[in-house]
Order: sequence, then structure tokens, then C-alpha cells
Amino acid sequence: MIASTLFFLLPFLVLYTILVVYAERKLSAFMQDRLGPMEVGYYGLLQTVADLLKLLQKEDLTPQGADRWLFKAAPLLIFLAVFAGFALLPLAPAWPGSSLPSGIFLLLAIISLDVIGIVLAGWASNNKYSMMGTVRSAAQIISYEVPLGLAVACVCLYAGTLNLQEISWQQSAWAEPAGPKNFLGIPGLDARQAGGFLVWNVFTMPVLWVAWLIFFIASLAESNRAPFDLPEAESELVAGFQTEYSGFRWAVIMLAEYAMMLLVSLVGVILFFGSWTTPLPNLGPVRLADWTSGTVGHGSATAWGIFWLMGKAVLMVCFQIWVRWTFPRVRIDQLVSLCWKYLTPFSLVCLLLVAVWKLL
Amino acid sequence: MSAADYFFYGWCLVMVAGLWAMAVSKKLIHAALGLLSCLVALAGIYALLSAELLAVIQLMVYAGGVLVLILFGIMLTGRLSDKPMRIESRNVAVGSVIAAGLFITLIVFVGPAFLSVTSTGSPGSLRTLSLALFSEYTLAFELAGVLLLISLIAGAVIASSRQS
Amino acid sequence: MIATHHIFILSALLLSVGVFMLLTKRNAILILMGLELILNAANLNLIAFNQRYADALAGEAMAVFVIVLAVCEAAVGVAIILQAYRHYATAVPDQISELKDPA
Amino acid sequence: MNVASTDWNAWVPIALALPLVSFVVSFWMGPRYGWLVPLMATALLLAGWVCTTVILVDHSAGTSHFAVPWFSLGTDVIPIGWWLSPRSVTMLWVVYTISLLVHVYSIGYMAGEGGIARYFAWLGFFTFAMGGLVVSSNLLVTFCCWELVGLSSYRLIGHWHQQPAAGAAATKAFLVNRLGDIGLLVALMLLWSRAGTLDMPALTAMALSEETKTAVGLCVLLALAGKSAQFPLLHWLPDAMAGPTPVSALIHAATMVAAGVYLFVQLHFLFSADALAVAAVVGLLTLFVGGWGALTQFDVKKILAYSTISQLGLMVAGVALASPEAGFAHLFTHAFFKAGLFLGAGALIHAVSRHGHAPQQDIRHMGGLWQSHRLVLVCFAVCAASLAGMPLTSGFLSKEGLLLHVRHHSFYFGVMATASFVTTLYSARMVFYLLSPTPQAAATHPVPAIMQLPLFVLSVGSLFIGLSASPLSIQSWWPVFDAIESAPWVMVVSLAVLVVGVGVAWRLYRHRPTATLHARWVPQTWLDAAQKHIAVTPALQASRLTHHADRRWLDGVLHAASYGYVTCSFVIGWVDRVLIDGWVTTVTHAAKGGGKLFRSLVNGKIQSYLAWGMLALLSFMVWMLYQLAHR
Repeated sequence: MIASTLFFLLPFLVLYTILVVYAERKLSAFMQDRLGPMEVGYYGLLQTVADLLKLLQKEDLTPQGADRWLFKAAPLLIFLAVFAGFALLPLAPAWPGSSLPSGIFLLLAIISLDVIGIVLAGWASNNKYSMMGTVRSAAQIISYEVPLGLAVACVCLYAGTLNLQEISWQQSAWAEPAGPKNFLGIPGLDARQAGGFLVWNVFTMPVLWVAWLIFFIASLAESNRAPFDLPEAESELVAGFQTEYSGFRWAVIMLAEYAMMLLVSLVGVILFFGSWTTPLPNLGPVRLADWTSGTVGHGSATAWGIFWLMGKAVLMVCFQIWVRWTFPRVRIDQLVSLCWKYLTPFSLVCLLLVAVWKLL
Repeated sequence: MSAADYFFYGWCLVMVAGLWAMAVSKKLIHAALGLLSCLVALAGIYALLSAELLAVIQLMVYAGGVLVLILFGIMLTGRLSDKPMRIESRNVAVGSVIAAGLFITLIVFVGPAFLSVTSTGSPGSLRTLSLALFSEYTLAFELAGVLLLISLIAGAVIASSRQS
Repeated sequence: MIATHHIFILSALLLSVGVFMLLTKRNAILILMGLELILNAANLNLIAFNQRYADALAGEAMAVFVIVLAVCEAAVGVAIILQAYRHYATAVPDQISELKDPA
Repeated sequence: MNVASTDWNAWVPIALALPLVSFVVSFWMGPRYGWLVPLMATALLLAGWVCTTVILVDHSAGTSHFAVPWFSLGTDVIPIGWWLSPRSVTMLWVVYTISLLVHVYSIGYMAGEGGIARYFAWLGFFTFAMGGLVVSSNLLVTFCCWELVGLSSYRLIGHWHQQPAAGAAATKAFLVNRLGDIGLLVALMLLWSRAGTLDMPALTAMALSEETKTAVGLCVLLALAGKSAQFPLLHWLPDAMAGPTPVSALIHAATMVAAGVYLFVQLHFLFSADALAVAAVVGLLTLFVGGWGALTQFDVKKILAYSTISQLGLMVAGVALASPEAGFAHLFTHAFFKAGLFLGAGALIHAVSRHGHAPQQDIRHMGGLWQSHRLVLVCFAVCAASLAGMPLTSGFLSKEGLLLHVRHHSFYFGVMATASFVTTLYSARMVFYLLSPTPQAAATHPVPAIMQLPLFVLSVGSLFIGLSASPLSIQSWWPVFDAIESAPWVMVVSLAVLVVGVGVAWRLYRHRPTATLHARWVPQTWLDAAQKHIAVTPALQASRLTHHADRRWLDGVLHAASYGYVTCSFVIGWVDRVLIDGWVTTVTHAAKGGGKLFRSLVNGKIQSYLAWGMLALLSFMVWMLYQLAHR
């Protein structure tokens, strides 16, 4: 199952990256009242492909004084850490990935390995901008793992499991174990039969909206996205830890970055927004949920599951892009104080509330 | 030889490579990378031994936390000179003799006692271990939390550059 | 399954290399790494020997606490190394010899 | 004893201090203002001479005594002060006069020489010491001055210390003088023990036994033999001519050598008849040795030196046989004409010597100067005439005085007449050589006026008017000299001696014979040989003997003792080091080693602590496993 997940995801990731890079440029252009890439392909659609081809042709440079071996290995390590995370993700009811009992925990652990790759890349470059970016990146990722983990812990506490597939099941109409799933936690409003968005974690447990917000902010920081793109702040550090990279290796870093965006979006969707379940509920006789979920055990369920999961995740990615082009970059002190003074306490409060809710 | 054995010896190779890098490497960062491979290999071996939670903790805490701390230490203490920091070793002979003596003593005298033992596997699932931590070992667990807090504060206080 | 004595050899190797680094390396951070190796050797033994006893969790629980201790040790250790580095401008413990009377 | 006498006369200390000031200031000024030193020294001495003239006028009649305590030995107080009598003030004046003239002369003579400051300094010092010797009322002070005079003589003989001969001559003069000084010292001791005082006024009033007087007299005779170059100790004076000629004039003709005679005159009352007889014999011997020496020499300075010896002998004999006054009168006239002879000789030497060469002093090469140096030659001849005792000169009068005193004693009279003949002979010989027209000198230098002036003054002083108003008898200007009635036959005898002498000289030396006498006829030769055989060789042999005994016996014993001692010390040292120190060192070494060992464990290095800990752990493990295996 792991192998099949990766074999599906690797081409998907490439395609997704090409599209998302294009989307990012187009979206930013629209938000800035421009057109964006228009030359290559229809409406500039092949611009990213052209860029990729150009990148692949570029010389693979290693700076003088760099730690050659580490310099070459670091991008792969980054990508490996990110890509290993995908192996744990369930894609559909019948496609659970590596369904481990400690799934989300392991996922967080693997994501945290990403920072080591970044540190090595920055260190091996023998460049002060890289070094600065590395230090910032490491500090940022380590810090934001705390609110991220606590936000995830809220869901885990609510779900009573670390298994991602189990969390996914719980948010589906075919919930196992079967039991009432109250909309907004209001006793009596059992939405189990309705399914759809009504049984998503954020809707059955409203506190998780806050947790999701915290998770989202932290995930932006984890993937070094604006407004937390201090490690590669081009106005200060040229390109941060990736300053010295070029060609294919830089492409791999970019791929890892966009993959990271997708990964955290996927995790967010799985934990808060119903995973591979359809957002459409059964409204009485209008069995929207059933129609858009396929049949369990059939390929249709798998196809619908992948569609809904990826669709929601890509929407989240777009959301991240939107945020990037909306908010200015924070200062380092703002970054730290946001993490430790706001996100961490609020996530702790959330955890407390969820725990209390569970006890009730 | 089962698949688990192959994985085990594979992880063993990774770990030995990491240990070798740590023991002889001239660059701190290589030694840190060696430590990373050791820790990851250990996590793999824990997983193979069905200690899933410990494997995850190993990755999360060691690979993601301790190693990053160490990398921080390397970066912050290596900035005085432009040239990459070289590790020097001293008393290599004495250290080798003691380490080898320790290894041989352990292998030759203590090791045979476990020749016949084979891991049965699956002793504690994640759930049972977690339950045990929160029931049987609650006090220890809480104390560990307090210890962590203390060390967090201690680390922050010691490392802060503000001095009286 | 995996032969416990192979794991034991592995942990002995970990311990020996850790001791070796502890005794020979001239950099405090590497010494810290050696300490981590020793703790990991202990952990490996704890987990491996826990396998001998069905339904016993003491070894694994102990390993969790050892990891906690390792984290504490690493955090405080790195902090001390940083502070010492700031104070003495060196991370070589031999050069920090104020305990020794000047001979 | 009341030693304080309050006849204070401020001129005396001023007169004595001025040359001393000259000595100090010359040394002080020498390095930077060397050109100023001669003028300054001469000016100071002129001032001193004025003082002495004042003193002379003041004390032409009576005596005056001034003394203050100098130091005390127990209850005995040694005074210091002066005793001015007509004799001493006359002597003082003579000393300062000659010294002044020599200073003036030296300005010209020493011009361009090195060490001028040193020269004038020591001249000044000599004048001070000589003045002190003359006026001192206390014999101890006199002795001190006597020694200081010897010191300055030593320094001035050796003035040209670059010449080995000058150094040797200075040393010789110094040592021979010290031999005589022993006599004076013993005399002082005798007087101190017998009379209890060294104060001359007190001694004059004291009656001493004949034995004491004989002993003291013989000792004083020894002293004056040293200082005045009397018979056995006379050979230093010809050598002393190695010094500058003005020094010879001042010190080794007019004043210092006369100090012995002066002391004899002053202490005449301390001499018994026996001592005086010995002194007379010594004086007459010296008279003939000196005369003979003068006849054998061709070096003009050596001739004058021997002449001086001879004249000093005449004075001593005169004091001993005739009277102190007569001797002193001859001393007085001798001072003038002999100083004049020396200065004249110096001027002639200056005239014929070539710069950068050894000075030409041989009379055989000094002729032919009449045309160019007439005044010098005339003055020289006048002084020589005075020496020979020609009428109208002061020498004639003083010699006449001596002859008159001994006219009743036919032997002494005969001896003195003979001596007079010898004197006339060598004086005439010298003058004949110098006046001969033969142009011997290759080149001549003019004699500066500043050198001619003192010469002229001295030659005038050598005429009878220097001593007496009358050319035939001592009708003295000077209160000190008794007027002696002239005996015509004595004058006839002396004139006959003079004529015969000049005639013999004309006969012998008219043709300027240049043959040198064999060395054995020169007194210097056998005096030096006598000194060598009597004094030097025995002394060297004695010292060789003592040296040998010292080496052979004393040192042998000492060496044996020290070898034994060293051997013992080695044994003791070995015992001390190995046996006694051994265990202490062992303990300390053990403690030190142990300390070092344990200290190395506590070297402040974490890793070494760890290594020891690991080693301990390993040993413990092995031990434990061993125990388990053998349970």
C-alpha cells in the first residue's frame, strides 16, 4: 500500500507543482491587477513547464569552500523527509496508505526531519545568507512545531486515535465505530446519517475551528510560506538557505517546498475537514453524500475519495497562496511572539476545552 | 531470514556507517549527520522490535529535537573562524583501548547470556504502552514533565546572553 | 524474529563508540553526541530485553523516560556549551581548565 | 703644654694657600682651559710671592710663633703652626722667588708641551709643600711637608712619563728619598720619646743629652743625605735630570735638595759634636764625588746636577764645620746661581734642540751660539762665575764666608780650597765649551723673552748685590747673615785657587777635547754598582730565599694540611650527602613522585577523569564477571 501511494503521488506531485506554480503566478498577478505569464502555451499555461525545462538544463554548481557531499545530498534529504510524509496519508477508504496506529504522530516526526535537511543545505553552502536563512528556518520550524503539535493533539484527543485512516473514517457517513455524531456537538443533532460536511471534525467539534486556525498558521510557518518566509526572505537574504543552489537541485528544493504545502494542506484536510469524505450531505431523499462517495469496496469510492481529498487540499493550497500575497512578511520577533505568546497558549486552551468536552 | 531480518541488518549497516562517521570524521557537521543516521536507524530498529511509539518518539525527539539542538550548537560555536571547524582527537590510543575493552568484555562475557533469546515481538502496542504510562507510571511521567520544564527553563536561562 | 544478542552487540558497539568519543574528542558538542550514543545504547537494550517478557512494559516505559532525560541533557548541555563558548571563546573542554590549579 | 701661640700673621696662610689654589684650579681647569693654566698659575704665584715679600719685610728682625692644636694623642697635643724667624722667612722668600721665576720661565719653556696643566699644578703643589716645610713650627708637620715635597718631586721628574727613563728616574728618586726619610722618622721618634715634643721653639729651649743628640743628629743626617743627595744616597739626582729643565732648576738645584741643608741648619742645635764630625766627613766626600762627577760629564744638565751635589756637600760641610749661618748663606747664593745655570742651560738646550727629537744636551754640540744667544750666554757665564766663586759675585762672598770660618783649621781649609779648585775647573770647562765659537749646532731657535727675563733676574741675583752691599765682604741686606770680617789672606788664597783653576781649565779644555772618560771613572757607574751589590742583589737574594722557603716549606705544610682537610671534607660531604641526606631525599622524592602521580589524575581535564572512570568501570566489570564465573 505504501508503494502504491508513492507511485501515485510522485507524478501527481510533479503535475501539482507545475500547476500550483502557475496558479501562484496567475493568482498573484490577478491580485496585483496584472495578467501574469501569458506567452508560453495557451494563456501561459506551459510557462512552468518551460521554466522546469530551463532549470533541468542549468549547470549543477557547487560553491567554492562548500561541503560538496553535503551540499549535493541536502536537497534530496529535504525532499525525502517531505515525501516520506505522504506515505502515511490515506487517500481513500480503500487506500489507507501506511495505516499505522501512530500515524499522525509519525507524520509530525517526519515533517520535523525536514528542518535537518534545510540546516544541512544552508551549512554546506558556505554562504552567510544561507547560514542566516538556515538559523531562521530551524528556529521557526522547531518553534512552530509546538502549536502545530498541540493543534493536532486537539484532534487526536477528540478522535481518540492517532491513526489517520481511523480519523478519516470517523468523519465519514460510514463511521466506524458507529455512533452518534452530533452537529456542533449539540446533543440530539445527530448528523451521522446525513454525512457530508456535517460530520467533519470542525463541525462536530466547533473548538477545532480555533485549532484549525492555529494549525493553518503553524503550517504556513512549517512550510516557510509567507508571511513566515523569513528563511528565504529575498529582500534580506537573497534566497536564504537555497541561495547557492541552481538547476535540478534547486528544482528539487522547490518541489519539496510545494510538496510541503500540499502535505500540510492534506493533513489539515484529513484532520479537520473530513479527509476523503464528500462535503455534500444527504439531505433527506437527496442522497448527495452517497452519490458523491461511491460505493465502499468499489473503485468509485477510491476515485471519489482521491478527488475530494485532493480537491480540498488544493483549495487549501490556494488559500495559502492567497495568504502569501495578502500579508506582509512578519519580523522575527513578531514571529516568535506570535508562536509563544498567542498560538501556544491558545492551542493549550483548545486542548483543555476539547478534553473537557470529551469528559462531558 | 525474514524481511524483518533484512531490514534489521540494513539498519545495522546504516548505523555502523553513522558510527564510523562520528568516530573518525574531521567535520562536526559530518559527525552530526552520522548521529542522524544512527538515530534514524535506531528508530527503524525500534519499529522492527514492535516498539512503535518509541520509534516515533525517537524520530520526533531525537532526530527532530536533539539533533537540531546539536546542529544549533555546532552553528553557534563554529563562527569564530572562517575555515570549517576541524575536530581534533586526543588520547586516541587510550580511548580506543578502553572502548575496545568495553566492547570485547560486553560481547565476550555478557553477550553469550543472550544467545538463545529471540525477540518475541509485539509486547506492547501503542495503546497499552500509553495506558501504562498514564496509569502505572503516572508519577514518573509527571516528574518527567516537570524535569522537562525545568530543563527548558534552565536551558533558556543558561543560554541567554543577559548576564548580571 | 531478530536475535536479541545481535541487538546486544549493536548496543555494545553504540556504547563503545560513545565512550570512545567521550574520551577522545576535543569538542564539547561531539562529547555530547557521545553521551547521546551511550543513552541510545541503553535504550536499545531496554527495548530489546523488554521483548523477553510478554505483557511487560517496564523497559519501554523506562526508555521513554531515558529519552526525556536525553532531551533535558541535550538542552542544558548545549546551553552550557554555548555559554562556555561565549565566555571562553572555545568549545574545547581542555582549554577550559579553571578547575585546575595553574601548574 | 701650652701650644697655642697667637702671633697670627694672615700673610702666611695666604702665601701658602695661593700655590695650593693653583694646584687645585690647574687640575680643574686643565681639561678645558689648558691654555689658561700657565698664566693663572703664574699670577697666583706672583700674588704668593708678594705675600712672602711682605712677610720678609715684617720679620726681618724678630721671630714669631703661631700654633693651634692640630690633633691630640691622649693628653699630648700636636700643634700646627708656623715659626717665623729671619732665616725661615728668607728661605720662604727664596723658594717663592725661584718658583715664580721658574713659573714665568716655564710659560715659554713648556709652550706646546703636553700635560701643561699637570705640570703647573704640581709646580704649585711643590711650592705649597716647600713653603710649609720652611715655615712649619712643628717637626711632624715638617715631616709631612717633607714627604709632600718628595711626592711632587716624583711627579715632576716623571712628568714625561712616556719616556721609560723618566719613569725609572722618578721611581729611583722616590725610593732613595724614602730611605733617607726613614732617618727623619726615626729622629722624630727619638725626639718624641726623649724630649716629648716636636715643637721646634720648645726643642730649642730643651737640653738633651749628648747621646740623644748624636743619635738624632745621625738620623737627621741620613734624612738630609737622602733629600740633599749626600754621599751614599747621591746617585738619584743625576737621573732626576730626566724631568723638565725648569723643574731641575727649582727642585733639584735651588730649593728641594736644599731642604735637607735647611733642615740641618734649622736643627743644628740638635747635633752633637760627633754627629757634626760625621756630617762634615759626609759633606766633604760628597763635595769631591760631585766635583769629580761634574768633570766627567758632557751632558750639561748632568754636569749641573753633579755640581749641585758637590755644592750641597760643601754646604753640609760648611754647616758642620763653620756655622749654620755661613752654610745658609751659601745655600742662598747657590739657589740663585744654580737656578740661573739651569734656566740658562734650558734656554741653550731649547735653542739647539730640534722639535720632535731628543733634546740636545751635550756641551760638545752646543757651541757657536754667541752670535745668536748673547744674553743667554752672558747670564749663564755670570752664574757660572758665581758658582766658581769669581769676585764680584755672590758665590765668591758665600764661599769666602765658609773659608773664613774654617781658616784656623788647616786641613779643612786645604780641603775646601781644593774643592774650590775643582769647582772652578768644571765651571770653566763648561763655560769654555759653551762659549767656543765652533758652530756645532745645526740650527738654532731664538729664546723667547719670557725665558730670558727670569734668567736675567737670576744672573743679576748671582752678582754680589744679591747678597751684600759690598763686593768684598758680606755687608748683608739680609738680617740673617752675620757680617763677617774679611781676612785678606783667605781672599788671596781663594783668588789664587780661582786663577789656577781657570788656568788649568784653559790648558785642558781650550781645544774642546771630545774624548769620553771610561765609564768606570764616572761616579754614577760605581754608585749604581754599589747600590746593586750592596742593596739590590742581597735584597733580591734574600727575597728569593724567603720565596723558596715559602714555596717549599710553608706552602708544603699548608698544602699537605689543605689536602688532608679537603679529603676529610669529601668524606664528610659524601657521608652527609649520601647517608644523611639520602634518606631525606628519598622521602621527598617519593612524596614528590607520588604527588606528581596523583596530581596528574587531577589535571582539570574532564576527559581524563572520564578515562579513569571508564577504566575503573571496566576493571570492575572484569572483576565482577570473574567472580561470577568462579562462584
